[in-house]
Amino acid sequence: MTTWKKEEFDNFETTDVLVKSIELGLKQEQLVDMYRTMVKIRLFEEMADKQYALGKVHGTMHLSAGQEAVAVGTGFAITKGDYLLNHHRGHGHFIASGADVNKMMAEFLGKETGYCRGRGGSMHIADVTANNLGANGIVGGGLQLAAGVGLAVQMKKKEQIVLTIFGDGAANEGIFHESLNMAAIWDLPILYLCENNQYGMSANVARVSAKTPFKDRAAAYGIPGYYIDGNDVLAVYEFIRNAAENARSGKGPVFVEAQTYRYFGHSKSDRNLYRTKEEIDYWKSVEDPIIRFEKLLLTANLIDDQSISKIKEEMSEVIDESVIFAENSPEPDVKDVMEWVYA
Amino acid sequence: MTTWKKEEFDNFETTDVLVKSIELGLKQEQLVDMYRTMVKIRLFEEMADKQYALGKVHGTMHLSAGQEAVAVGTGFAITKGDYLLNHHRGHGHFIASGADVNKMMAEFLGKETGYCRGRGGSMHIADVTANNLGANGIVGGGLQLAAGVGLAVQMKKKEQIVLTIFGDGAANEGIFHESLNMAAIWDLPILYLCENNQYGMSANVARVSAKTPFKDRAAAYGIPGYYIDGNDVLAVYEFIRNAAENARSGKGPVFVEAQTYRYFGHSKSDRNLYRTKEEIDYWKSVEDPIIRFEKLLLTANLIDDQSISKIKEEMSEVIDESVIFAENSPEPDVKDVMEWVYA
Amino acid sequence: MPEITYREAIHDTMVEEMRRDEDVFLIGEDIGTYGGAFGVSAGMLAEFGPDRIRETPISELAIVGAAAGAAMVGMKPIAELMFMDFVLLALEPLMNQAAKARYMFGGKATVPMVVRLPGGSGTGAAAQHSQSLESILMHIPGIKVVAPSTAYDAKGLLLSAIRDPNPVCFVEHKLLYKVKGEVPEGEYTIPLGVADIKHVGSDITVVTSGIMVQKSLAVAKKLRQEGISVEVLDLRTLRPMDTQAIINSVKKTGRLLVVHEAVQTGGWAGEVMAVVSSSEAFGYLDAPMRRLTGKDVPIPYNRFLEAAAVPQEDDIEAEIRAIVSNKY
Amino acid sequence: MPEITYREAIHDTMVEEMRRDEDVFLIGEDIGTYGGAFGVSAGMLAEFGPDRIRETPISELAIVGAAAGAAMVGMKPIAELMFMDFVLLALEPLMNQAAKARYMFGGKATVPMVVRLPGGSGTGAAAQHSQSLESILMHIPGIKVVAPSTAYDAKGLLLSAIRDPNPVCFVEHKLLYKVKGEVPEGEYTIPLGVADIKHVGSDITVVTSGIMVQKSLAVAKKLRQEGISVEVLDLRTLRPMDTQAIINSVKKTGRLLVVHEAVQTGGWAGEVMAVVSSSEAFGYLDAPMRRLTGKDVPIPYNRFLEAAAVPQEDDIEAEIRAIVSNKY
Ligand SMILES: Cc1ncc(C[n+]2csc(CCOP(=O)(O)OP(=O)(O)O)c2C)c(N)n1
Ligand SMILES: Cc1ncc(C[n+]2csc(CCOP(=O)(O)OP(=O)(O)O)c2C)c(N)n1
Ligand SMILES: [Mg+2]
Ligand SMILES: [Mg+2]
Repeated sequence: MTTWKKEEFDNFETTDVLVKSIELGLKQEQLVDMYRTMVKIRLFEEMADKQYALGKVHGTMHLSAGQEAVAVGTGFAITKGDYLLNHHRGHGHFIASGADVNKMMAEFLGKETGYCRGRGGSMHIADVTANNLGANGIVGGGLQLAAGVGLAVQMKKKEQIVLTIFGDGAANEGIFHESLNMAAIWDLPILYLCENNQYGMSANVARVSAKTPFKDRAAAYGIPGYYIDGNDVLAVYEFIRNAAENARSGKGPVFVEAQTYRYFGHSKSDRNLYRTKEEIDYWKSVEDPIIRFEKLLLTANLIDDQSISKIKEEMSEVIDESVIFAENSPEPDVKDVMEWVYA
Repeated sequence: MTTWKKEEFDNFETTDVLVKSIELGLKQEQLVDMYRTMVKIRLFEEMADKQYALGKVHGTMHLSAGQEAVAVGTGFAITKGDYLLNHHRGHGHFIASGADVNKMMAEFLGKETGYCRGRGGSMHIADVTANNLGANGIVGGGLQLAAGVGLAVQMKKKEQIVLTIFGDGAANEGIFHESLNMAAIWDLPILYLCENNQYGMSANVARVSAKTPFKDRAAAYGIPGYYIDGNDVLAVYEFIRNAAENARSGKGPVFVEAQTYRYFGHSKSDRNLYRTKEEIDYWKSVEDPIIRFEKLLLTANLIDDQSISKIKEEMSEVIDESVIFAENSPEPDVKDVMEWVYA
Repeated sequence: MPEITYREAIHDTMVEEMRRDEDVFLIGEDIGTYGGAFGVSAGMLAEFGPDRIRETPISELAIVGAAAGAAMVGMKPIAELMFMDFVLLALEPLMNQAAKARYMFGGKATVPMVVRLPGGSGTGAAAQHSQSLESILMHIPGIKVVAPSTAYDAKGLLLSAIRDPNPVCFVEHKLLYKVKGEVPEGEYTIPLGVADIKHVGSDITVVTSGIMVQKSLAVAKKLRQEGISVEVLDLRTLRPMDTQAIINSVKKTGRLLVVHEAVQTGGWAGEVMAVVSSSEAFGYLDAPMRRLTGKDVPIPYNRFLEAAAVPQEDDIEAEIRAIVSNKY
Repeated sequence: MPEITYREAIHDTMVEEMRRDEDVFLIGEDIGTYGGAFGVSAGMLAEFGPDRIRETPISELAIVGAAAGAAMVGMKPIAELMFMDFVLLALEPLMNQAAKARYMFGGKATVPMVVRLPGGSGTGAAAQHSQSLESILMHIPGIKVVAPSTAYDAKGLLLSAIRDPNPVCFVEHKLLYKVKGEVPEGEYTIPLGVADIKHVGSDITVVTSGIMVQKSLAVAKKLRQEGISVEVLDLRTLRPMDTQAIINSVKKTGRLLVVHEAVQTGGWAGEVMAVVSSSEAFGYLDAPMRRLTGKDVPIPYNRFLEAAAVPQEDDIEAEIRAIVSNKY
């Protein structure tokens, strides 16, 4: 089933982390912080899954475990104040961009203290004041909004860029075409990040997409496009940083497709019938973005086993606390059900 | 304004009509018939314009004068029984595919004897029994239907192909993307003909489309794409015939973009402010598809001035008769207004 | 009679009709191995293969557009939209093409297609995955809208829908999928446009549809013990609406309550009231016509808010009591 | 007061507000040199330049989507859809995004945008270019729907719509563009959600909107001479609907006729009747509530059929006569 070929990656030359980080100007502290954030995301997703299994969550969710390198490489590469338009599988990107896991978990549990006061849930987490314009329940939903946000930034002559994240499946929606064309003709400062986890629900990307990788779809609008190893956090960081710079400098949109893999089912109704256990195991053991990064850091002596344990413990506590926070938070008042329909 | 460059055409080597017609297996009779049909279309459009000016038409219309070579090259290249999904500027294609100008003119005048019993008008002329699935008032409307017609043909294992015609402007609708992707993944027998007359209403194609010609948009789905001189009727014939064969042979969709020019305004509300008189004059004098073809035929001694006059007279009569037919036809009975909503 | 679920009834109907008529095929996202987001097409890929269980890219516009195109040339597609909410991406082909082709072409086209639309709230899927948009679909001449409330009706109505020569929107409520009911084996049809009295009564007519039929029935049964006699009229087909059935029932009971989950403003309760008002039944009314509908809010995520946003049994009961006791 | 056309009123309002507030911009197809399909934005490109008269590709989904995105981050876009019919391509961003963002995000977003929608029949543009789809737009919480009937109202309502912090659908009837009316110079607003009695009467209330206000007024004036006193209530804003104004008028006249051009089934006449029925006005009714609407057909091309498909003055007159003479 897997159609992914390493040789096709634009970043195929895997580099030593020390060399790479010097090139990228990343300090040890930042590298460790990236690692820590990846762990945090993984633990958040596992906890979300657990909460669901415990029957504490009424709604649905889309977990991003396995995709942490895309989230963290991206979150660290963009600038505070940049706009984020996330998709349904958005927990990782929110955490990487600095969201408060307490408010996220509270939202997930439908509590008044959640980012959306329990109105939105996992699929609609947003923090508009922090320029996080929300996850989106509509596949491709962010793509359409992005064009307008990019337009606003351009008209207001701001330095920001607009990061819009979507899956491989979303690349087949008509709005993909309309959005990219608009961004290209107007040179909008948009960074299109296609998080290709190889499936849109049960649909293998190659079965439903006429040509992969998607670079040619960007090229059709004259947009520079890159296809990268999304489980290599430094590669993601590098390409996204360059792409962001490009977009910020007025040169127009950039397209980056990051190849990765999702561990959990698509959502809770998924019985994983469309992929093999071997395939999942391969990704979990050989390609896991956390293990890969951990190995690099260990080899380069930028981290040791002890600090790894400590990070995991600390993050585990943070996530546990988020659950406690969420559980102790009040439910929204049913009397308020009609609030906030109109401004 | 004009972005069109002859060197970009896939058929740039203009060939002698004799050589070309031998290559293509076209007999003199057929060549003259192509010429005759082009004249017929031109006269139909001019008459439609006149009827409008006389106040005899209540609705709107989109005239294709100047684009006759695309219609005729295409209409002669496809096979009877192939499906046609036309766009709003569809008179020429209908005539070239053999439609009865009486029924067309009657429809245009809203009469019961029209193709749609006066319910559709210029924008919705259709002849479903002849596999002509209609013009379409929605830009890109044919593109979505085409995917399904192609699917039906494929599932029923028929030999037909599906010709869907749309403008340069339509290529920016999301459905363009969805339709081409679907056709490509399923190898549907669809011939996508983009009739690029350089404007979508007042929008110059280059201003609203990120990259032209559109070949790369086809390539993004692995679909073979061609950009041709749409005012060269033999080039259109050749490319469409090859493309049709390709689609018919199960090799999947083909994309052809034919460059041409529209003489009249977009519709009746158009004051032509977005293009220069010089530009229009250039096309009418230097690039006119009828004059160009006429010259070639004259040079090759396949036609003479006398027969040209005769053809023009004959066609003029045919068109005049269509008006008489339409005028003498009854209006639909107002009592029938609720008929045919449901089958 | 065997008891099967609403989901199974829909599944079985598609299977049986696809066996009988090779022009029928299913088109949509994840309808193959996955069996559809709600498992309705589970197993069908194995029997019918990928040609007739046509799994698409995530391209709702093209899914419905392609269904319309295929239908125009003789196929009988069933398009499954994963959630009813996504029909908002596909209304152009549905309303501008499929619905109008026959009329625009002077009666010379037919578009026999079904669009299956899982709708409704109650699963915590929040604002973009919980809507009841049938009122929107009902507003377009050329389209029929069906919304079964039981497994039995689902089967008979779906078969009629597939065989109908017009575009039919088939609205399935997500919470009904698991509900069981008696369904005879083998083929039967329920004509489109015919309502069904699901509970006979004489004090008040509750005109409703889909999930709200189940809720109304529970209330009717409860109130019967107190001597309040509720007639539950299940429209089954929303367009064309069985206006005569509504009129007859209101003439009998003299009171009308319309219940739907869709948000109030612009919802189809108004259509029912307009029908009654313009009919001879108006003179029989002993009380003002009332409606009990979803609140005018997007569906919230939190389960308590979500429940508060749409009519529950208690609400229906309270409203019926208020009407029959002449509170209005 | 100077007389200007409805078209000019809309044009002038956009121009004046764009001068005053640089966050306002216009986005749509052919709105520049062409001046828009109906000439509403003629000349604006010259004054404001291509940045703020943002001419788009033919991409309705992205136009409305982009407007929503821009609005979320502080701009005040006015999106022009060339024909209202094309909103069917853009309902996803309008209904799933713009309408719901505020609620879904717990009250932490605002989406101040206007979508201008030229609708209605009468120009021979046939089924895909003549629809009146406002009933569909009214059904979505989070959206407001405005439909002015005069140049004066168009100006005051559009200014309110642009300044409103919510997504507003602004419905313009094509046949009204040329209609002149008195419009004061300079700025004034008409609050959204407030109806207007365009003709005072005591025998019957005609609740209507848009082009049908003009037709109803002509009839009201004619019938006045015969002593039939018709109150013409122009809703002006369809959502939120001025229910109090409707109730007050019906209490006064005891009779209700709702007139709209949109097709009957699922049209907003039902909403008005539901409002009346659930209100104290119901008890004041001396006759059944009636509606006169577009016929349930796609708009035909032929001019006579087209005219027959929607209410004309004669129809309105006949219906009013029938109601006041207790024919029903
Ligand atoms: C418009 C629309 N169509 C379908 C869905 C149902 N759906 C939700 S996620 C999903 C798969 C998306 O695939 P992809 O874009 O690759 O993202 P991934 O889930 O793999 O992260 C589908 C079909 C939806 N939410 N919105
Ligand atoms: C969905 C949709 N958007 C806009 C329009 C209005 N419109 C009709 S034709 C047209 C221009 C189309 O341009 P193109 O596709 O190049 O065809 P041409 O008119 O040049 O033949 C526009 C904007 C429409 N009919 N449908
Ligand atoms: Mg994916
Ligand atoms: Mg064009």
